[in-house]
Amino acid sequence: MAHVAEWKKEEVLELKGLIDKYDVVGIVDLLNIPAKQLQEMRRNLKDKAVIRMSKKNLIDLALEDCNASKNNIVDLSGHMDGQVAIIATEMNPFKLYKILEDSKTSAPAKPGTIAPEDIVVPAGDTGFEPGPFLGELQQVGIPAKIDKGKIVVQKDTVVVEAGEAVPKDVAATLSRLDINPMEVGIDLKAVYEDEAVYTSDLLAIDEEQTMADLQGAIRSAFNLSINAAIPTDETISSIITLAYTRAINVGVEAAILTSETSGPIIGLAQAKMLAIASAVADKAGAIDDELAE
Amino acid sequence: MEYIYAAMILHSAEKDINEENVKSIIEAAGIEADDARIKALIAALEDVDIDEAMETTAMAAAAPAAAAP
Amino acid sequence: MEYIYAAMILHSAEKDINEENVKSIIEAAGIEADDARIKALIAALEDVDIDEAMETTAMAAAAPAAAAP
Amino acid sequence: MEYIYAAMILHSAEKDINEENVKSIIEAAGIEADDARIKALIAALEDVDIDEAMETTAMAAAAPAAAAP
Amino acid sequence: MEYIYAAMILHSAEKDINEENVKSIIEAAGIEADDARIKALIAALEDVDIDEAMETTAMAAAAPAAAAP
Amino acid sequence: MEYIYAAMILHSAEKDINEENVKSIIEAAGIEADDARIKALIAALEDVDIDEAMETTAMAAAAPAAAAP
Amino acid sequence: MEYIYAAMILHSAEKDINEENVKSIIEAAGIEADDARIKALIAALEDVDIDEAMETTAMAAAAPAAAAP
Repeated sequence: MAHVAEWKKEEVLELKGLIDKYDVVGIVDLLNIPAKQLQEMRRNLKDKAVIRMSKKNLIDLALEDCNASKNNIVDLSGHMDGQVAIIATEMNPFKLYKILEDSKTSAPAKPGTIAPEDIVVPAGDTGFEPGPFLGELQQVGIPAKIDKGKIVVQKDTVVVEAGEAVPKDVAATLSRLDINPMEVGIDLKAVYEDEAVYTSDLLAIDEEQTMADLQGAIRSAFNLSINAAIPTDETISSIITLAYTRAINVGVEAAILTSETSGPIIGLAQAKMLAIASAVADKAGAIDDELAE
Repeated sequence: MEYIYAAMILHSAEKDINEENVKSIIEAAGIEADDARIKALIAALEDVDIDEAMETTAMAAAAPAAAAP
Repeated sequence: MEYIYAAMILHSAEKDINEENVKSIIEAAGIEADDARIKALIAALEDVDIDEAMETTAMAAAAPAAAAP
Repeated sequence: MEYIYAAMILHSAEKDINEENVKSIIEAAGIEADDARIKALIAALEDVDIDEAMETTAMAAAAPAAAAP
Repeated sequence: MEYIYAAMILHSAEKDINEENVKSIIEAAGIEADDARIKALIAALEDVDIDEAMETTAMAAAAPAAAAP
Repeated sequence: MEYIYAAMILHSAEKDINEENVKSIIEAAGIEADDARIKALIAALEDVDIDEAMETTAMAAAAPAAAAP
Repeated sequence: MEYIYAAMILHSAEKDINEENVKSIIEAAGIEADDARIKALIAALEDVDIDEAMETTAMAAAAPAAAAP
């Protein structure tokens, strides 16, 4: 670090200290986050995670220094993007990701900001009375017309493509439409823990999938227990029910009269007779008066 | 409904559902057979898929083990 | 189900449901009668109120078109 | 139902459902076996595909006391 | 399901559902009895009201297709 | 249900479902293993196609005819 | 699904569902534990209620053939 200024050396040392202190270290992008909001989030994460902004090259140096004790942590350096900061915590990385995602908010697009993904104006009623706003919409390429006394967007329209800067007039229009396409928050890019780096795509938990997996596991366990007749407290009733049902079914299908099957068998015989009667009911004389009513 | 039951016996035993057979059953039950009715029933059943008809309403069969004490 | 149907014919016609009558019907249908099954049928039906069993059926049948798809 | 259960045991274990086997089970349960009923049971089951019958919801027949008003 | 059916026979005949009785039935069916399975069954049945479980059959049968996804 | 889930883990991982393996899992979960239940589990699963048993909706038999096609 | 099954064992036995316990079970099954998957599962289960999953599943289990493939 011969050519490195003294303050930078100190900064690297501080970063290194932070990285050494915590088991879980992540790289975040402070997505367009206003200072006030960042402060608030820091307060919310207090006791759980520390966020420290710095320059990419200094973080790189700190990661290199730490690689001896935290094997593979240098792999984090490939995930630095945007307004970079380090986050350090003892939290489960998946939980950390979830907390940060849940705290993201949406914000209006400022002129000149880069669209993170396509910005779409959806088709439908804008709520605006006919007026100059119609021209404004058309000006920025949104097909609109008057319908039932309202300005209506005719079809879903991409006004800014992902990666493009938001033009000033579009930003104004979006704001009037109350469309807030920008995500504001702490974007966790990658996390290091115990020699492994988890990227955001791995960190996202699909709760619906988890629920579905649980239900699948529970269903399979019940099915297995019942079908293989392995009694458990939870399934013994169902096993009895199944055995009884099957026995009754066989009894009824084979017309084996017992105290429990006679009723259903007679019922079934009569129902079948009535079914045939109704199938021939429109033929004159085919059924007797008693049935014809 | 005796006539229909008679037809069902024949169907169940995979016998021919014809006038003679239905009449035999009816008479064996000690009932005076009504030839016209038998003819009409046989004619009507010619257009009916008995198995299908029985199944469709088998559910309506919806009877009683539950109801029975 | 032939034996049941035979019993139902007798019941419908208000005839006695006994071994002899059931057997006559079964044989009239050209089926070889199985005495054990007939005996079992008669014995089982002794404890059953057929009219009641039929009524509960009728009710249930009338009920749940709702249950049907 | 004991006789039906006995048949179900034999079916489950892929044993032959015959008079002797059913009788053994019934007697092992401490029940006096009724030969005629056993004969009737065997005869009745001969016409039936037990696996299919098990899953065929004859219970629909037993069903909707619940559904009925 | 053999073991369950064996228990059901005993229940039906109002006999004691114990290891010895279940084992007798299983062996009468020509099945090699597995003591562990019998013990497990008896233990599980101790906490269950069999009659109640049987009654739920009727209910389950009435359970609507609507419950399916 | 712990024992069932233990068997499912082994099945899922294509490991042998034997007493030793089930016991290891049960104990790793901090549960005191009941050897008899494990034996019963293993015995019951020997006759079963586990994949099929897991997938077959056990209560299907109890379902209404209405649901059947 | 091994990880889910492991969680269900712990839930069934009213043990704590944490990384250490899940890992013990997985390793006891002779499976190489994937720490990331365990961590992901634990984090996911903080927001997903197993009891709720059991309740919603119980219904499906009681539901009909229609649900089965």
